[in-house]
Amino acid sequence: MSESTTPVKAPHLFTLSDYQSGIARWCPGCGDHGVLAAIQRICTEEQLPPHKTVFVSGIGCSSRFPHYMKTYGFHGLHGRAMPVACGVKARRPELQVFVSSGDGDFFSIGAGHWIHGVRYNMDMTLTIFDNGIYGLTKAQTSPTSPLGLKTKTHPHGAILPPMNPIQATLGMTNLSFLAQTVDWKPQHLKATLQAAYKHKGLGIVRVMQRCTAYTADLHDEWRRNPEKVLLMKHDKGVPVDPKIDKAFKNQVEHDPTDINKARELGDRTDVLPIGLFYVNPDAPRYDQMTNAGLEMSNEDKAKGLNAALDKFAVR
Amino acid sequence: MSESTTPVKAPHLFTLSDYQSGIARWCPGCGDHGVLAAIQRICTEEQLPPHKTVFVSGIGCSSRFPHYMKTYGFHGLHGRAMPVACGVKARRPELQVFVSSGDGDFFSIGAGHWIHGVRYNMDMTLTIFDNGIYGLTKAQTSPTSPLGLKTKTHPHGAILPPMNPIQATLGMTNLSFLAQTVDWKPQHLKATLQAAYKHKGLGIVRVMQRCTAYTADLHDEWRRNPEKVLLMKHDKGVPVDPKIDKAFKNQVEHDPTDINKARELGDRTDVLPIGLFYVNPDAPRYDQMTNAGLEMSNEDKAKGLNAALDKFAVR
Amino acid sequence: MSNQATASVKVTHVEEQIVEIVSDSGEGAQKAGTAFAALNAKMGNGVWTVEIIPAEVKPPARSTAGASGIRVRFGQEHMTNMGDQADLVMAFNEQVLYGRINQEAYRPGTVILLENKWKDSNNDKIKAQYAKALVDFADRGFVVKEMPLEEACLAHTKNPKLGKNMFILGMLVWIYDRKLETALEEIDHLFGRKGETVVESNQKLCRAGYAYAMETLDFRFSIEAKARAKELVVMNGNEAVGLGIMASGMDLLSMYPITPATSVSHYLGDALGKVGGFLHQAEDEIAAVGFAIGSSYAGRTACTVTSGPGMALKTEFMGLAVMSEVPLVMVVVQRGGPSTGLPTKVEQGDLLAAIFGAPGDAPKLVIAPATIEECFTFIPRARQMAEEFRGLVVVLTDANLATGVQPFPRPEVKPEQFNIPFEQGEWEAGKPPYDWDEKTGMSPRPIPGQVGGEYVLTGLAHTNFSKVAYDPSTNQTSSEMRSRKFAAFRDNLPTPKVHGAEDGDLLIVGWGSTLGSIVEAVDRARSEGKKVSTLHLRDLNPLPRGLEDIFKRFKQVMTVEINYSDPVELGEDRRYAQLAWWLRANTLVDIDCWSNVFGQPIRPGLIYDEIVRRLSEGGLR
Amino acid sequence: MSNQATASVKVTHVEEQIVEIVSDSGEGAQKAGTAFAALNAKMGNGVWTVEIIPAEVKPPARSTAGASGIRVRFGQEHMTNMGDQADLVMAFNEQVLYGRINQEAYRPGTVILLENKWKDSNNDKIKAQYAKALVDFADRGFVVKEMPLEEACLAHTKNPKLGKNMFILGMLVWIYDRKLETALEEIDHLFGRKGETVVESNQKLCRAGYAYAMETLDFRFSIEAKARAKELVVMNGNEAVGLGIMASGMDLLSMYPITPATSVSHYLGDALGKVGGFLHQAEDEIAAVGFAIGSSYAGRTACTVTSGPGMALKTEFMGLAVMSEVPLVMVVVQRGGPSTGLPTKVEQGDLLAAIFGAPGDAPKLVIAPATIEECFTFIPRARQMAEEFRGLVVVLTDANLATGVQPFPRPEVKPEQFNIPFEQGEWEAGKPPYDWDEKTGMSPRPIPGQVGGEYVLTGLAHTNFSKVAYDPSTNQTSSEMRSRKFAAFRDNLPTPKVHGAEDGDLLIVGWGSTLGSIVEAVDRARSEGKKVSTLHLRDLNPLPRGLEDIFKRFKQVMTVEINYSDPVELGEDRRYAQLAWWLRANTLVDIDCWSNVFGQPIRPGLIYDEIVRRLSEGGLR
Ligand SMILES: Cc1ncc(C[n+]2csc(CCOP(=O)(O)OP(=O)(O)O)c2C)c(N)n1
Ligand SMILES: Cc1ncc(C[n+]2csc(CCOP(=O)(O)OP(=O)(O)O)c2C)c(N)n1
Ligand code: SF4
Ligand code: SF4
Ligand SMILES: [Mg+2]
Ligand SMILES: [Mg+2]
Repeated sequence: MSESTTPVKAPHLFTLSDYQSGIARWCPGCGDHGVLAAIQRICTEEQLPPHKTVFVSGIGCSSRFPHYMKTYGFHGLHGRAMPVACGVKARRPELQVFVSSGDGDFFSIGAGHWIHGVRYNMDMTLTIFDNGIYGLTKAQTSPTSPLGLKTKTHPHGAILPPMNPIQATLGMTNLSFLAQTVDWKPQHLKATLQAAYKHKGLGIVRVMQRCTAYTADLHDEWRRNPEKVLLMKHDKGVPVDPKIDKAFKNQVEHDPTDINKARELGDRTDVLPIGLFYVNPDAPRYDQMTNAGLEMSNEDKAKGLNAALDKFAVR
Repeated sequence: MSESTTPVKAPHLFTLSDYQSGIARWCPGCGDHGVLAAIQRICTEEQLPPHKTVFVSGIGCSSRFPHYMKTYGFHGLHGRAMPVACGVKARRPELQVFVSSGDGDFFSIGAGHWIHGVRYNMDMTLTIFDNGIYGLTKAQTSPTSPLGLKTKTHPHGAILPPMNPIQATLGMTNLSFLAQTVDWKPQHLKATLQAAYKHKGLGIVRVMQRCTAYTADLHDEWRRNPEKVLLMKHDKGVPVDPKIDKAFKNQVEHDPTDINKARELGDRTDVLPIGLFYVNPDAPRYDQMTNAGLEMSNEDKAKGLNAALDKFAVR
Repeated sequence: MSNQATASVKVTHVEEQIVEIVSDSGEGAQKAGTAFAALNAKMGNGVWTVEIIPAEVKPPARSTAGASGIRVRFGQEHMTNMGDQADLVMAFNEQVLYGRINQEAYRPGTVILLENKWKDSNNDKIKAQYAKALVDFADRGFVVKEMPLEEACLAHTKNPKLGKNMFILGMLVWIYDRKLETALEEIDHLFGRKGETVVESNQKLCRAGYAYAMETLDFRFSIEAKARAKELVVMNGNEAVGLGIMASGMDLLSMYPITPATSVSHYLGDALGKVGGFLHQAEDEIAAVGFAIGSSYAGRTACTVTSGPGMALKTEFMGLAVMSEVPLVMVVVQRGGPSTGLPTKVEQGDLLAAIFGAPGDAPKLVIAPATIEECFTFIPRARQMAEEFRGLVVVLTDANLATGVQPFPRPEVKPEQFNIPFEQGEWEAGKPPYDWDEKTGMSPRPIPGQVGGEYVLTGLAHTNFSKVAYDPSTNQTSSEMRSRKFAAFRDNLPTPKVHGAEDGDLLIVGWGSTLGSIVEAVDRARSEGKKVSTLHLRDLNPLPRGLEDIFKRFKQVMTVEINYSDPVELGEDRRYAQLAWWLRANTLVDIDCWSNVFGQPIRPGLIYDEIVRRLSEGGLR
Repeated sequence: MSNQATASVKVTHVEEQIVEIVSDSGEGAQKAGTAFAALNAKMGNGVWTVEIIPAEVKPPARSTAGASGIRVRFGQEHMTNMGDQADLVMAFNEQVLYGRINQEAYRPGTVILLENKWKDSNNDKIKAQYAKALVDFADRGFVVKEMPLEEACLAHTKNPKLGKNMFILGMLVWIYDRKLETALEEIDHLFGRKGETVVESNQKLCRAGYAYAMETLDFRFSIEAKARAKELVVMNGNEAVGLGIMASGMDLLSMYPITPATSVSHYLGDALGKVGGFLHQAEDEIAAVGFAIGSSYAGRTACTVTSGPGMALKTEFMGLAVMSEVPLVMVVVQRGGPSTGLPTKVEQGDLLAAIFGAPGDAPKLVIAPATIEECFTFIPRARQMAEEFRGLVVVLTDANLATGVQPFPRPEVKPEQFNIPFEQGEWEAGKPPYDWDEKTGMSPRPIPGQVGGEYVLTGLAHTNFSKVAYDPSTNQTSSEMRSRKFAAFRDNLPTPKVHGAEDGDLLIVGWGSTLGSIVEAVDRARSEGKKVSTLHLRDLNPLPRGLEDIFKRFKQVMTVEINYSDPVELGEDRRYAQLAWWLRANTLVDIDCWSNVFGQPIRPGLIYDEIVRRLSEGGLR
């Protein structure tokens, strides 16, 4: 056949710069820079076509993320990244969708979409930038602000126990992938985000992120004392580069398909567990339901509409 | 002292009719009637002064609840019972607050306030009427509609796995009391609601409630086969009348302070566990924080304001 | 066809009739009425049907607030509204009639065929109620005929409670000399899905009712029917909106249930799949509109359907759609407000909230269908507007249109209408994502998947490259571009035609579902020589050009609306009805209004009375 | 006081000055400016301060969009706005000046004292930028004086980056011949909390700056100060709102953070406790307003503070507050819109959304303070209105008032103002919870805890007993009652006074933060004999009576607003500014508008220019 004679066009190779858009306007030292670098590297490795990739976010420092990607982007409303992202994916299954959201954006005003987004389990990658503070609006209490943290709305210290979003997510129905990592371990950060990307379903990654402007020392304990970070390891988990494995003094073997174990780990406050808490590749995916009928021809649609009208016809 | 000579006025005894307001306009056979009867009995037993009792709700059949109580009531907006109730309690600690909400009202549109309401843990009693359907709007899918349930919005059957609100709640930070019961076991229903009322903190009760109009046979399995209902029993749990204890063929001893056990029970779908899943009387209560300053005198307030103005004074 | 009437039967020729069937909820009145309406439409008569729905799912039996049923207005001509007082009522108990009496549904002379089993009730209270009502009805001038309806059914069914609706249908078929065969076909259509036994037993009851009426009644009516030129479809406004969505090519409806909008999704829950679409029931209204906007952004323009309280929740996203120029169709089926208000009742109270609802300058196109047919046709139009003008189109219908049933010519269907203007070719290099035409503000949009079109949509003030604006002038320019689209849209907006003379003493201006009633009232007044005309607006924002000129040709201009306005006595303090405000601001003409919030469609008779009052001595301001 | 100037110093007498300190963010410019402003206020001068805030937390250094700093306008008279172009600028780099130049902050002749370390930068790009800017500044007519500011600081501190702001302050003290002692006291006030060492090192730098200026500068200004009659307080509008809440007796602020409203809660997070109140940061705006309404219902009238996007989310609850007549004060600090818009910039774009935002007829009282002092006084007033008229009061301020700083007479504090009208006695037997006065629509409300007052508040249409309405007329009646409160409110609303003559060629109508600029421009034009006056509206819904009469006495009426309107060229298609729409609808007077959405306070000079244009030949329409 004539098609076979057409020379196969070499696939276009996307380079890092194909994903980079301008200079990120986050504060110097902000953890968001590291996540951006990791995601841009993942895009390059995975050769994601920029025109088929969409970054969706809410409002916050971290939600500026799409502006620094040279892909399609949707920098929407505070707390509403999930519904928009789900809508993008609903009828365009071929688009790769990433969501960026902050702890305020996601756990506070966006909390209703959190629990429902988990249940929808649409195939996309969700990064939650948790700096324990409202960054963009200049330091108000967030749901994950530790008890006693002095913020602008609680100058005498936050008064409610901080939310444990890992445990909350582990309780939600139809969870399919939940991991945690930190912005200051670039290898683990990238490996975790990449595993979430590769997961078919909603890959959720909570990144403990430094806000140098307002919560600079929030993560000091974990950063200074390697014992305080607990690396969760498993064949089915986030792959850890053997070269840096030793840097993690405190490790645990954790089968991420074991929800009870995951919940026990999720309750731990003595250490910060990082890696994959839970995965369920078989969780039903709503995107496979919402794309129903995409292949229907206009002729069949016309037939369908006529049949529908028949039911109302005065014969 | 002269006070001692004043005859002690016998406390006014409130009777059932002091809490009854008109005929409830729910469908005949609707499970809501039973909950109403239980709560009116509790009010009588506990001698709650009607003028110091406030029933707050959202919108839905079950949210009509306040209209049938001869107390103060607030029948507000769909999904927003929790914020309003918290506001009522915030500066009026002496008021007894009850919240009524449906599965759509609470788990769908109200989901954000669910997770935050649990965290606030204000001292009130929350009843969630779960009939697995949107009743008032005439049979659309709710988050707890079972897979395949034919509803008006999903005439071919609900397509997402039903939410497990018990497990979700067990994951939420600062949970202090979570129980489950059914509308067709009046003794257990009342005992559970009464335990929630007595609990100091947010007493959450999910009532599996029959909607005779739209999901009449949803609970048939549990109602017909006593083996399918698992009674959770414990000293610290919901007290079960020994007279009806035997009616529950399937029982388990469950210490409600054991969160891990609670979560294992919460995952069970082979049976319907009823009773107290979890209790933590020590969870911090936001109402004890929001009532700060109530006792301050006007003079002290004036002093406080003057001191505040001093800071801006051009001396 | 059994047309033989007994000798003593008096046959009256009428041009139209208003029939009601009223019952407790769950007695099947609506089914019977729907079948009767369809039957009339098939015979070539004009029909308007409207459901009588109580506020609760199952209100207490025999209660004023529990009236459930249907009104069918039918006649020789095209019917455009529910009319005034009923001519004939079939009632299953006397108490529900009070619900209708409160709404002034009957007049002296209205004939009521009333179930009489209550007179022998074991319950003394019921017995007394019934007796008292009979006296009262007589006082009110109603012509009551007591009939043992359930008893009569008992011969034909074990459960007359359930079957009597078809018995009633049969009676109506005889009374109005309709084709029994066609009625039986309708029953087949209605119950077909439930199997043959059900169909047959219902047909049997219908035949029995027909025979019973023939035996017992001494009156009958004849109504002419015009041969119908075109093939018709008959449906309510929400079904029409649903079919309009299907016909528009939009393949996603993202919604959250709310009365009276929900039935659009009830219909589409099944039907949308037939044209390859998907219905998303979101967790709340905010998520519903966000989901729709996401899909629109990704090139599949979507629709969301809601009512007032839902629109309130969508306000923030409405602003985003305008700011970021994402096409979106939002249908608002208006109900009584403010707040939860009157969820099942009609109001036209959301006009100004739709126009001004979002903070900042957020110009959106607002249109309002006035007939059931327009409920259908305005949706494809709205989609096209949303895409061409790259923004939000709000379509305002109301509970009156939502539940009103009317036949209209069957729309043509062409495969091309399902084309999705879904460009996936390369985006021109260097062309900005907002390549605003300076004059019209219009611009094509890049769609994810287009190479070279990559941009980041944002709700922040932005340049034509969608970059966050840091300098003062960008916001001014981009605001101007969004506003310019309005003037451009107006360019193609014809000035609406006045119904009646081009000048006169009084011009009534209406919008939305009141069209039929207003025209009927105006025509009646005009036939009596009154110099009244009417103008109906479908485009509310922007308004069409040329209105001021029209208004100036009339001595008085007055809107008729179903929303709140203060009584005239308040003088300077008076708050106007919503369209009146908007027209005053736009034209500076002293436009009066006549409106109410009874939650009822405004009847033609009341409008007529108001016209007479306005045009009488002293009525002129 | 060291008043000795060197022989060569030229001292100019001025009536007022506009000084800016501009830097990268984090260089302390705002601290220096605040201290300088306070110092002026103390000396009896009029002062207006406004912060220059970049959009990001830490924008890139030396960038146009990164300009951070402060403007201080001060002079002999009371200062009401930020004025036009600056007289003197202290700048830490030349690039940030471009951010200000884009906003037309400078004029030919503006003196710029510029840090000159950049000219020897190791970075060639910086060096070149600096050189190029110097040439450009000269072209623009700025008078640039390069100075080695950081170097000069080095002698007095190890970290001049952090200390130079106080050095600058010292220089300003010398330049304007202010009291050095008072400046040092201010530093004590500013840094006192941080300990003596910090205070002393800052005072040292201030002294050094003073000495340095004396040594190096050859110009100086003198400004008279009037003795002040009353004790003053000086603060920005958001602090004034915060203090207003404290003073109002409302003891709950329920909010969700949003720029530019958040700083109200920053202030109250600490301060509200001092008057026994509590600040609730909710999970979102909907919960924030719901919480406030719950508290209000329970007798503790609460306040919520937000900005446009937050108001959008609160729309549904706003409708409930109106419908159920719950007192509620909602402060909206307006920012640039629509959507996320310009979060840190000023706009008056939420007026119509506030008036019409909620579906159905939801009349709410809308007021707008025009000065910092009114930001304070309007809150107790709003509370009183909310309780008396039992409903929602929206207070519209904006980003200009929020960050503008101005002294005003210290308010008096009385213990009685904290009385909570919190009735816990028995409710009169049989009295309905909505005991509407037929004429005024007003009614007292039962509060949980009152024996006999038990009722169930509902957002459904309801009777005076708060029972769900099933009959048509209840909704009409209750809507009427809610509307009547408006007319009753108007009874006590004085017609506002015209500033200037009572008639003339042009009347400018304004609202909110533009008062100072408008009055200044009008006074200037009037002093030149122009027949222009101005009317400032504080009550926006309802409007006061008598406006039409006022408007008719002027040949032209025009609003000046900071929101979007189409240019005049659009003719018939033109969309008006928000107050203009509203006044047109209310008065039918052909009211023009002049507005923009540059995100900047409108400067008096531009208004003056527009007055001149309007009154020149051809300018009259
Ligand atoms: C409806 C609405 N409410 C509030 C805001 C103001 N706002 C912007 S970002 C933000 C919180 C940011 O915190 P987080 O989500 O943790 O993101 P971060 O800046 O820390 O990355 C808030 C409250 C808004 N833009 N819109
Ligand atoms: C903002 C808003 N959205 C939607 C509705 C319509 N609505 C009323 S009740 C309801 C759901 C009721 O279901 P549920 O909460 O389960 O209560 P039930 O009637 O089953 O007791 C909905 C969607 C509304 N009143 N307000
Ligand atoms: S404020 Fe914090 S989160 Fe935001 S950019 Fe700066 S460091 Fe990052
Ligand atoms: S519809 Fe269902 S939930 Fe509602 S009143 Fe009837 S039975 Fe109860
Ligand atoms: Mg954060
Ligand atoms: Mg339900």
